[in-house]
Amino acid sequence: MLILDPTPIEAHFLRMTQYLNSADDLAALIPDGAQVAIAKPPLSPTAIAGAMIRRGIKDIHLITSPTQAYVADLLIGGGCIGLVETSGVSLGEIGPAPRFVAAVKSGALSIKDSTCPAVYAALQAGEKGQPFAPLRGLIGSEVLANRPDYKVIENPFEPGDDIVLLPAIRPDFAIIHAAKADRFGNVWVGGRHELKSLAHAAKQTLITVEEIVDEDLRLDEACAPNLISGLYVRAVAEAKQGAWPDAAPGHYPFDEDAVIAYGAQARTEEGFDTWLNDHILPAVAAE
Amino acid sequence: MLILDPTPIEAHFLRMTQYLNSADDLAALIPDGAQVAIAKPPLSPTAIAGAMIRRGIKDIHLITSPTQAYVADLLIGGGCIGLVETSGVSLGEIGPAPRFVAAVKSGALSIKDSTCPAVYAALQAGEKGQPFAPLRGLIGSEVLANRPDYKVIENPFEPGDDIVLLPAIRPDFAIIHAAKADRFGNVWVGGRHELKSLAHAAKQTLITVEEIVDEDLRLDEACAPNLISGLYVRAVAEAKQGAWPDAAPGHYPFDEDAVIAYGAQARTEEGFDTWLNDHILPAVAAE
Amino acid sequence: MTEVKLEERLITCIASYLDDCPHIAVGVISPIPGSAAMLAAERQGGKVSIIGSDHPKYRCDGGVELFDQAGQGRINAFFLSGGQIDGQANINLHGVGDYPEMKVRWSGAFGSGYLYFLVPKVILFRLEHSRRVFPEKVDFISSPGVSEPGVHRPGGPHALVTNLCAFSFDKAKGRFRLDSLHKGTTLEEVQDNTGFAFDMPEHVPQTPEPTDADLTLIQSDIADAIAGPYPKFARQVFGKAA
Amino acid sequence: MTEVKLEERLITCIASYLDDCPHIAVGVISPIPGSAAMLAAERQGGKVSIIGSDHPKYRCDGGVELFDQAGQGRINAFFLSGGQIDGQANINLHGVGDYPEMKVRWSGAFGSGYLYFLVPKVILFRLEHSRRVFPEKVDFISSPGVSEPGVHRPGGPHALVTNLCAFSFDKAKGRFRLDSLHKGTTLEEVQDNTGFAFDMPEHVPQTPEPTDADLTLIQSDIADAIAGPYPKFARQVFGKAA
Repeated sequence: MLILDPTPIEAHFLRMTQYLNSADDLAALIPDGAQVAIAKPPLSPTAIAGAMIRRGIKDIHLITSPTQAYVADLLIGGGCIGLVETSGVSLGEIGPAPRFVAAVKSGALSIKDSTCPAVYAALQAGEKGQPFAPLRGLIGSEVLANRPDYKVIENPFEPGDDIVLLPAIRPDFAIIHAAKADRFGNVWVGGRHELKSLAHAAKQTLITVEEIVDEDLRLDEACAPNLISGLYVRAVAEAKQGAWPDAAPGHYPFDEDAVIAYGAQARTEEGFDTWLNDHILPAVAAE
Repeated sequence: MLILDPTPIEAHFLRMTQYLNSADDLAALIPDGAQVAIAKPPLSPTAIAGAMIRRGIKDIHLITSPTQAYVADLLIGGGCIGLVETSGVSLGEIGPAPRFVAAVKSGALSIKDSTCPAVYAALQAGEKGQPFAPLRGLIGSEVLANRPDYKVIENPFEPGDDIVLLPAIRPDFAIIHAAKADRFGNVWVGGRHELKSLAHAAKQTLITVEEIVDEDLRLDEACAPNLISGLYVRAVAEAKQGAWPDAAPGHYPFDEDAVIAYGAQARTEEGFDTWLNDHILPAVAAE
Repeated sequence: MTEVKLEERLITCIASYLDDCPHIAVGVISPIPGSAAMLAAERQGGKVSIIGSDHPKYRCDGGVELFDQAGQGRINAFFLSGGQIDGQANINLHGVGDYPEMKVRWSGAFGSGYLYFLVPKVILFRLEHSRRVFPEKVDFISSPGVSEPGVHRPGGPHALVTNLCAFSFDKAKGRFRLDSLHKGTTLEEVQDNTGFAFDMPEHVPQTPEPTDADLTLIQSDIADAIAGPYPKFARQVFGKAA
Repeated sequence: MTEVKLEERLITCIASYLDDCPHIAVGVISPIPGSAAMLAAERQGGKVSIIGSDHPKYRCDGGVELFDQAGQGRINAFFLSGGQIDGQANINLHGVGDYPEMKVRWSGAFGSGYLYFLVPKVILFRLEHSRRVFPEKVDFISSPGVSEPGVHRPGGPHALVTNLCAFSFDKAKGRFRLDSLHKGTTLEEVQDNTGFAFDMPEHVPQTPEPTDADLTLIQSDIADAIAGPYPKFARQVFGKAA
């Protein structure tokens, strides 16, 4: 019963994981202008994104690991995002991400385009605390030509062989939705190993879960290898349906109809506002 | 019942995982002079190492990920190793690794000294198929001064900031012992994530397991996120007690007494030969 | 025997470019290439990985593994598409007009900026064969079809399959070559709807129709298998429930 | 009250250098530093990670996580030792004589070539205080105590605790300063057995003896906890079974 079962007061003193009441309490920790990273579906952090919109957070530098769909579009439409760094934003089979497309075209949203393994590699460099990561590919693309922050060097191990170096990404915040957390800050992510890297790379991680369980997940041999340790997690809140309309495997499937409806409605700003009024803003009243 | 349940003949045709009868059959696949990587205990690949000695394999370039104990000492004493690339070889609390120490001192064994995170980072670069990995630290050490294959460059993102680049490691073979495999080439490694990186970085992986199970481990949600996929595994053989005297968690603990006895006996070449006669060479006769 | 569906024709056509590919990877919104990969794997034996699939047999070990495998040389074939694809096999997944505030903006590069360089056989696939989609030059090179000598590029374009025809790509020349016309397509139709110049044999053959054995496989095992990762497609094309 | 054991004295002495360290990492063969880390964590709250431990509360998430955490700045303190440690806090884990065919060969650097650079408070610990162990200059710099300006080095030596005394390390000067003498040790004894020059205050105090509260903690909770990762030590020093 040593150090790893801290009382809530000790945990707070230590800057260990805080347990908050809602996604809104989590969103309240994010200042305007912060660098915020989110992963692709399933398990998109929809509840926190909604809370960010309700709070009116501005000028976020959004990083998608490595792509995104509904949640990125929602945050963009909701006016939270100044810059998006992404390998792709779309609603998948359903079609384009309407607020993303509109905001890029109008110039309201700055964009740093990338490619999936580059985002992963840069986050993994952040996870390792190294300043950069090398990556094959990209040379000759206009993606690279538009990323002055990516450098091309001659591979020091092979003369004449050019290679791209990506600066490490260490987001101010990773925001994640997961199936379950325990009371010691540990969050189970199953086979989504990249969610661990995201939390490790980020300075702070804020997490909503479908469920907070009483047992220590580190003691459950099936869960133990696939946890984001409490050491990385600043705060957790329960948020049932917190990934909706994206899936939370084991809890609920992708709500295709909802995203089809969103995709149609959000083609106009007015339609998007109606969506916000119907699905995002009421959560405040519900508290 | 599609492609992923191949018959044995299809599996062979595909160069997918072969199921062999013994560690000796696995060792027979390793040619003299190959680069062979092994991980630190627990789950050291003792059975395969013994088979390598019985086969009289020579001039192996051994890479320890990142350190080793009994098994590396055994392979060195057994005459299999020409060069060892390691962050450390010792019997831990029990004392020095006697054949390693003797072989380095005599010059019979070439050595590339490194430091644990450098070995991990170089294997992870191999896993990613990138030519090198940057790593903080090392500058000013004589470890670095004796590794001409490590390069120091100026960080292209920060003038005046020197950093080490490590060439990627892609061993010819990873040899691994694990608790269980299924019949589709999948091997469960639990929380030993670095064993996955090792298999991914290696060109071929040879694995002994305590047990081959009938169910498809990919269908077991508790195991699925922690498998070395059959795609990486050239061949598997069952070898009960295959890590002894190192531990196989869940099967048997570290046999401290055996390693104490080894540490004492292997101080002389004669004592080591007796150890081989008592513990390693008989396995041939037993077949 | 019922009439062969276009989807079935495309599946066998794509599969014909996937010989000797023990590991084929597929993006999640590519049901026709996905079915072709499964058909090729069924014929030859082999493994199919589908990005984002949660099906235990097709899924990857997290988001990163597939890219790492491409870097390791462990993926033999992959599929890409493009809002525009030009005669040098440059692909554009970003949009039309001047970057970044483009007149039309698409999703972005996804994995193409890497996989197009690393995977030996990349099959380009597009169901709209038009001059809009196949211009002489793309507006934005999301990923180039060919690279300067010295650029590390074990991979690249291998073929382009459309609703009208199939091309292979000659990496040395940096040009497409028309391999075959799908049943019902004329050479003129292809020429009229293609904005770039391409090579062709003196006589352009018809794309081989699926064999009965292929059709049986597609309509049974593959339709079943595809219903997991691509329920909508399986429903619409094969009438299969997930 | 029974007599204070040397181990208990060393545990509290080391813990006194671990203020404001919410995350302390320990190598697997370091039971005294491990106990000190647990004591410090128990006093302040905090987490202890033990390399190679399979105890669910102390283990790391695979072999790599702890090094990554050091790179991220998430480890506040770590412990190192050396076959030789010199006055500039250079450590030698490789051997005596000319590299590589050394007269005496030790294990190798383990994680020191990285952690000594990245972890802010590295406590050096050695139970043999002798001129052989503490020479003026090490035979081989496995990891240097100080770095040139411009070298990225957020971490480095913080203190050196031996069976005789405790030093802190002044990074600016690159020199040790004698902080305290353990009970029963004289200044002459330290000077006679130290091969390098060091600073000291005018009056060198005695290392504070463990308080009753510390001893109670060490002999109960910590002895229980240490029996997991360090069964041999717990058995020998506290008579505890794992």
